[in-house]
Amino acid sequence: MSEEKVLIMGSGLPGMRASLLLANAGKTVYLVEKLSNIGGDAIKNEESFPKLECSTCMVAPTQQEVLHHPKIKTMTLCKVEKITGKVGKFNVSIKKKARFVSETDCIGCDACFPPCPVSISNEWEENLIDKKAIFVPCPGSLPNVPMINTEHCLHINGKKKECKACVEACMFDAINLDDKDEMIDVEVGAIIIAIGSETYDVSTLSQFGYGNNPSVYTAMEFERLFSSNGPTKGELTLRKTEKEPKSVAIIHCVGREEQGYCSGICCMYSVKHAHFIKHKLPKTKIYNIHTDICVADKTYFNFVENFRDKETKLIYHSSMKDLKVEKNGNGLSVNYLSGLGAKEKLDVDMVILASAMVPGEENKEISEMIGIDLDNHGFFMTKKDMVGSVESSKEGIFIAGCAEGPKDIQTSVIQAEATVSGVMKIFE
Amino acid sequence: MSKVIKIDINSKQGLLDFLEHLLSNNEISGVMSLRKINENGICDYGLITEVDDLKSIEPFAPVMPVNASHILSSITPAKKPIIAIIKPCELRGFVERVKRKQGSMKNIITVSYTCGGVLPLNTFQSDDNEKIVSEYFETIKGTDTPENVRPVCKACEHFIPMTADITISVFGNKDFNSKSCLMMNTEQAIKLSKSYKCEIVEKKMDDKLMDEILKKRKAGKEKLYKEIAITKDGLDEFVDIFGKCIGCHGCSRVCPICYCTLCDFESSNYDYKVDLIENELSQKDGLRLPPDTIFFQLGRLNHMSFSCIGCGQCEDVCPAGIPVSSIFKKVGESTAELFDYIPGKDVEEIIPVMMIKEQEFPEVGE
Amino acid sequence: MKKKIGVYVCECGPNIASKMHIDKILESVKSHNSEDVEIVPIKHKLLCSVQGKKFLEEDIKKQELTHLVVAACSPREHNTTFMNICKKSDLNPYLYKMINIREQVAWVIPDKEKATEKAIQYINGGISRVQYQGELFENKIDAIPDVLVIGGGISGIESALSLANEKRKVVLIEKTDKLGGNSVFYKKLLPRQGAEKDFIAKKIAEVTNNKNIKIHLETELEEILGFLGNFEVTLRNVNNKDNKIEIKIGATIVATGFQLSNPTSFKNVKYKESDEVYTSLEIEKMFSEKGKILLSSGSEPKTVALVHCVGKDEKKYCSQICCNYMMKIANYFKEQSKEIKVKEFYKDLCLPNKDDEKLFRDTEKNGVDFVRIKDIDIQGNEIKYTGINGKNEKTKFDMIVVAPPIEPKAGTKNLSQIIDIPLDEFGFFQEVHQTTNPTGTATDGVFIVGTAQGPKGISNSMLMSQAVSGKIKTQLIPGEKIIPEVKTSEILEAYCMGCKTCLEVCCFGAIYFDEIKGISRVNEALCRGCGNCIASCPSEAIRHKHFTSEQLFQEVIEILK
Amino acid sequence: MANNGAKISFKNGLQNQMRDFLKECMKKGIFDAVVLPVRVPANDSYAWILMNDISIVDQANPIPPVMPVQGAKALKSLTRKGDGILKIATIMKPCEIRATIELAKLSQVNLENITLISYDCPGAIPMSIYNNLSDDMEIFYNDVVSENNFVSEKMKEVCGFCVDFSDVPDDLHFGFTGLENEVYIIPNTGKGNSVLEKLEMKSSENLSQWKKNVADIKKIKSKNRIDIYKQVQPTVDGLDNLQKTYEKCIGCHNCQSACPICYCRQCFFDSTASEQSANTLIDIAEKRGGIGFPRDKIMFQVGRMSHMSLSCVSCGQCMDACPVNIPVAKIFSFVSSKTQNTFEYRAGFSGDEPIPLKVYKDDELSKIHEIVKNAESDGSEHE
Amino acid sequence: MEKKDFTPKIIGFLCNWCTYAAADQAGALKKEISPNFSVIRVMCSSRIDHNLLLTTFFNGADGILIAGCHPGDCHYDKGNYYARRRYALLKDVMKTLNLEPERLELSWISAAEGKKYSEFVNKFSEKIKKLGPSPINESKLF
Repeated sequence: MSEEKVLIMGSGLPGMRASLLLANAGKTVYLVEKLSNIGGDAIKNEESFPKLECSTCMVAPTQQEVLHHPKIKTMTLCKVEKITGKVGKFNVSIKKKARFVSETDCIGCDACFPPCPVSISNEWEENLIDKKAIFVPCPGSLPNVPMINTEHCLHINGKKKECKACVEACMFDAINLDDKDEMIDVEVGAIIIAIGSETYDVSTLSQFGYGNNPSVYTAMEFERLFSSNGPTKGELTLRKTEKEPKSVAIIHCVGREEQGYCSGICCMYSVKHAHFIKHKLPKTKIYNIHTDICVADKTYFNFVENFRDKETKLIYHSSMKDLKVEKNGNGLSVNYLSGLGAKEKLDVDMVILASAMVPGEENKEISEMIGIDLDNHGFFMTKKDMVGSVESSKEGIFIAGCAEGPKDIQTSVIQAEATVSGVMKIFE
Repeated sequence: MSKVIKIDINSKQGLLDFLEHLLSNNEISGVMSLRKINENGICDYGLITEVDDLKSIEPFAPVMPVNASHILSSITPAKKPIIAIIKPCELRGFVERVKRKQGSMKNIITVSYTCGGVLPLNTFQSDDNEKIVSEYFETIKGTDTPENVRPVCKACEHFIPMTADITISVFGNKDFNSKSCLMMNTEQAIKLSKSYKCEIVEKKMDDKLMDEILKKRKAGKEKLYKEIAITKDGLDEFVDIFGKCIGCHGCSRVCPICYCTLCDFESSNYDYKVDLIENELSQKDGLRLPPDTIFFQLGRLNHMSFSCIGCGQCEDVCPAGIPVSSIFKKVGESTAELFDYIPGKDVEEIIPVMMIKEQEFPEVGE
Repeated sequence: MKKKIGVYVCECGPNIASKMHIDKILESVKSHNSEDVEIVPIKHKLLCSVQGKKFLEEDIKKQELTHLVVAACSPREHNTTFMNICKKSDLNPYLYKMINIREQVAWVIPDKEKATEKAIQYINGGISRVQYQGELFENKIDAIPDVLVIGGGISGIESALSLANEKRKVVLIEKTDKLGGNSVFYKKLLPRQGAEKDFIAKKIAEVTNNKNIKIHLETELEEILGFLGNFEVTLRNVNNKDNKIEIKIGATIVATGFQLSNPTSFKNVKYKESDEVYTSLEIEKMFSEKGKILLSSGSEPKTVALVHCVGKDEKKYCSQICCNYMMKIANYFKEQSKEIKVKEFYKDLCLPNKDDEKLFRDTEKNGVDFVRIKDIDIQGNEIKYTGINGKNEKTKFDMIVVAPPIEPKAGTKNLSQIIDIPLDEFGFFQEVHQTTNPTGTATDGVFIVGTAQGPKGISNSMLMSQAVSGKIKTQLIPGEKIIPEVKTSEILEAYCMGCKTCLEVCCFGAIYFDEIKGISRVNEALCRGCGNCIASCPSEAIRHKHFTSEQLFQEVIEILK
Repeated sequence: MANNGAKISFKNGLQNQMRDFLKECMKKGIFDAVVLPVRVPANDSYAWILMNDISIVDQANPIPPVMPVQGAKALKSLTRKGDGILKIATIMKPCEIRATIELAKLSQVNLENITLISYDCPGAIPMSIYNNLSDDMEIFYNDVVSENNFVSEKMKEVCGFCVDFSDVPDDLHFGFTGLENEVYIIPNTGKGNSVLEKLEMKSSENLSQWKKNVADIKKIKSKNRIDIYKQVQPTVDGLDNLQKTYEKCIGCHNCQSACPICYCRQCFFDSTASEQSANTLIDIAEKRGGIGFPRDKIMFQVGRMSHMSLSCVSCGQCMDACPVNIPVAKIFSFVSSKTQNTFEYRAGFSGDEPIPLKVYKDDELSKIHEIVKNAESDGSEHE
Repeated sequence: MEKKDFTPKIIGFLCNWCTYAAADQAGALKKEISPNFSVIRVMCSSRIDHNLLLTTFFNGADGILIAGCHPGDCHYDKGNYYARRRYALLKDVMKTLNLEPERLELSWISAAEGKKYSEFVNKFSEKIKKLGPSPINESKLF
């Protein structure tokens, strides 16, 4: 039993779920995460639909369990470089990026942040806030150990070799600026790919004016903006003006036509966002501008209907290409074609774009490295012409969660557990 | 003969002065005594640790809101010395509890006094409390027991404390209101009094006087035992007396001897399956519900009567007005005699071992 | 025996050390020394460090501690760490208490004096509490790896197939006389359009021939008792109720599937007033049996209307698959003859899977018209509708196909009572947690899969089955025992009056009633140790093994001193 | 409450009429046994007797002047461990029936084979008074019944303001308020109906007149009730007043052991869990300068209120049992009226209403008025 | 009523999964928390019964806060709903007897709401400080 090992790529909910099931069954799990913290995108949400429950409460216990599990080797800042062999015996080489902070010695006291002279933008927080060159993505992120950004750290990038501010601030000698990347080779019997997805780059769609108008946000940006552990600690104020929006337009299906598929969850989180705003700023006018309302679960339909007209006005528009967001004085105006085909105009202070979920950058790279197929969208594909499968085109390699295609947490978790079934079969 | 502190003020003041001295000099950490809690004379037992508050004590008040032995159990073993002013029967109750490991003598200095008896709660707590109490104290300057005290008190022969460290003469003390004498009976007591500046004489109780009281009390006992019909442990008389018992078990809850957290008679052993009762019914033509009302009393007699110190608390709380304690005292004495055992006489004395065969007693239910 | 309590204060480097006077703390806790308690106060730079752990482990042994109090960071950080150390140095881990003086003292109380006081207060509380804590032990219990699957549809079959092997037998029961459920009627399967009728047939063959799967047709569940790893089940024949089978299994999978709701029950459909109004399933049957879709007259329809979302508003949920299969059906017609004019009436297109949109566009290319409507009314074979543009239209069709909502299979309610799993507001089985545990139920060891849990396609149903099999395979490993929660509730027999209050408030069915003794009992295999039952008991007849009233009282009272 | 009933006129007393009714039922085998109050041998009280011999029924008094043991307790001792084979009937005062219903919800009583019979209750005389002059009280009470006087001064105080003296979910009800030598036998349940059917009694009489009579009495009583509550409120307003009200309390817990609802085998407040170590007590005493005993006087009362006020039926047993005459029952009745109102619950009025603490509603904060308002405003941000 | 030297003693019963986590997060965010507030960790707010609350009051607590997961988020499914009822009942009794019900408080604070936690706790401590010492602690009668 104990000899049986599994590689799991991606530490989002599906990755963690699969890890725990397998580890509890006595398998050794290498949980590889490219970021410095685990938990995936779920922890970026204040609350998740449809039950609107606190995501941290939902995910944190799982994170803790994963980190404390003797059978799970959590490998943050890691990237799989090479995979050879076949089912039952894959040889995996993993590149571990230098963190420069010892995970065993650091106790997460944050003492090293203030002295660091460098400020850089925090992409985990959707660049809504700055962080130091030594940082954790957000308070409460796990493992609670900072990392150093090599290209901005003055000592490491050589701009100011003598700067050791963080080293001096640390009481545990946990920081080692000479830390080096290292290669780790492991041998596993099976592999689960759960690296999730990314979101459509809306700045490429000029019609929404994202980038030019600071009051246009992506859905992810909004999630962080709203989060009580986010950049504004939950204050709903617009960037630049720092005023609270009096009216908000939430635009669904951004990038759907371009991508050629519906992401399945945007309608839900867009209405959720409407509810968030309504709850924090009850006076705000909110509009959800949508095409098809896709509520593909038994409870989703009610979720939307309960907020319709009560908290937000759902407006159908008939043509995506005719939808434009333009500057209008200090605010914005949304122009669209109504169901009747009439030109309509809506003046708002804030626009949120429900951008499509798109395949991760590394998908291609990984698929080639392992030799498994992607579908024509660029998501990982499960066995050809096989209904209801989580196994990739190569035996012993499984796909779970949004790496396989857009889906909600629930379905991701189901897929993750399904991969576990496949993995266990291999070891039987 | 024992050392006696004499002070020329009335007994209460004398004691108070002594206590104030001890407390303010940290000879003791607190005083456990009856105290007034409002103007119309209502008293409770208090553990007092501030000198100023000592003023409120009523050490000799003829009332027993709770049998003090309960309280002593809860505050012992004490880490620092505490003086407890309690009645002779409460003291004996405490001794019985200590024997049962329900309390400890450690750091407890007991002060008791010759007791004229206790007034029933409702008598004492009545509106003309003041009048009643002053009459009481007037009476007990002599050797007569006041008429309105608890029935068992009239029949109590153990009005002289048995194991007190300090004894104060109250019953039969005509100088009660002018002088106070504190008899130091034990080394512990004498050690305490060392630092107390005062006149110390050798003295002992006035045996003649005490015998006289004892005689009267013996007579009182005869009288009481006549009043309550029970001449033998006959069941019919029992049923007559306990017929109105509502089974609230208040008597056992206030009893200083009943120390069980869960009384056997309240345990699941005695909740019967209905078929058992129905079958019982088929043999009798009527069955009392709940079934064990009287059985309980018999059981309790067997469990503890030999240790009954006759404080009368049970009788006072009985909502049905059953002369519980009189009966227990009577039965208790007869059982205790078998082992010539006087409950509460001495901590070292062992409790007479008793076998209980519940089968001996027929299932009750008239 | 004299208690010897180790009080270890972690300086956590500067985090704690710089915020309070550690030595003052160590001094003050000595006040607990008495003839039956000895306190061993010790400080350490960083207890969670490698050296720190080693030191603690050895010191517990060296000092022969009977109890341990560790004052450091939050128990959420390192409780497990120190419990493991206790185990290593054979001190029962439940005789230890962790005090949080970092997150909840050092970091939130700037004033050094106050912080010190606070820490002392907490630690005192811990010292008092730990003395009232008792040893607890894990008790392993045997578990049966075998599984019962209820329902012979595709979900049930997939569950059985993914679980059965030499070491794990599966019992599959089906109410009707054949396997396959609704799916046997589909000519083609979504999402891909390959002719996959044999896919189901293959599956059925596979399950029938699997020697590790025992199939009982025309069989239903009569009774099920027990918990994860140990269920006792009684099955009975549907036609002859006295014909019973009793089996022991470790887990149960509910895969009872769906049926289409009767379209006549919806206000805007006058179904069966014309013979030419069909439900999607009727068409599937016709197509897969006859290979053609014809009018009752036997002639081929010229114009066909496909109406989505019939009764969605009444049911208050979207059935998720209708849009897809209606396009599939549209393509059936087009295959049959390009001439047939097909119009699809829909309100919203629900295309949640990555391949769905493609199907939609292909279907459009295939010449099928899509009409977005606000409202629709089907009267015989005439359709009145209001378009999204607000215009009211009226057209006749040779044939009308409606997509009524998926609803739970008849008998679901009945089963839910037998197996004691609640139903949701729509009558589907209620999962224990929609997002993180969609296949689990309130009873550990009973799982729900496929459309029994809610509307979904074959693919997702099968994935759900595999998900459950993944859980079962990792939780019920053949030959291995299972270890239930240690910190559970327990009934104090002497005091329980059998009022069943605890039984009713327990969310996990972990309390059952002992009819003979007339008292409640805790099933430790199910108890999660929340303590709800304890608070529900007016007397102290239930206690939480690790959160007894005494323990909490001691902590509180000490802190209040 | 049924709208029709059977009417019977009688000559020598209602009690006789009720006894005859029961005997008839026993003869016809409708009941195998009955539970009735019988005067104890010393004649100074009543005891509940389970009897299967028709001849003894005559010794019983279906409407006794006192309530020594709350009837619910008697039934509990009989059926707590399940139902038997005998079909048993009992006649009890309405508050006893209500307590029984509460206990049934707590599985302390099993009503499977029990038929509950009640009547328009004139009240009960306090034990202490009855004990000493039982014979006079018997005569007095007989008159009360025959004159059907429902507002007699001599009764327990709780009876004086008992608005539910007739309104009770019994199987059969003897209604005689405002009637002369007549009584309605009213079937309120299927059980009740079948009894009358077996007796071939038609329950066709319209009850509106009787109901009106009851309503009139109710008016008087509810006025008393308001007055009493008005008078109780200040005596329990704040800790100081509470202490004053309970200063005589000696902690005997008779009120709890006499209470039909307090079904715990051992009250928490008598349990070791509630005990404190000697050191703790002494520390507290030193901190405050002194403490009094029993310490839990107030805590015990508040505790009981939070434990069982939702099920309190205001039968007044606690007050009867109190050796120091604290008006416990009035206070409890007052508090219960509030809590039961908060949870929209009436103790013992229907077997179907679940005990409030056994259930919950998802969104009830608003319903449990401002009590939890704070939680609402601070907490509901995510609801 | 308010005494200069009065430092109230407040007990907070926090559920392990939400509010206790929030308290930790407040620490991580270095939010200042009133030292008068003492945390007792329980697994679920539903563990808190009347006996526990009363014992806490009668042993000198000036205020009590019960805090757990938001309704619907309970780690044990439905626990906090029951907690809410029990709280409501005791609060009602205290209100009826005018035993300063404002000394007993219930709040839902999720694991992510460290900020809310610190604000709420400090606000509550202030309120209690204004209320002054609980009369129970002054009494020499028990």
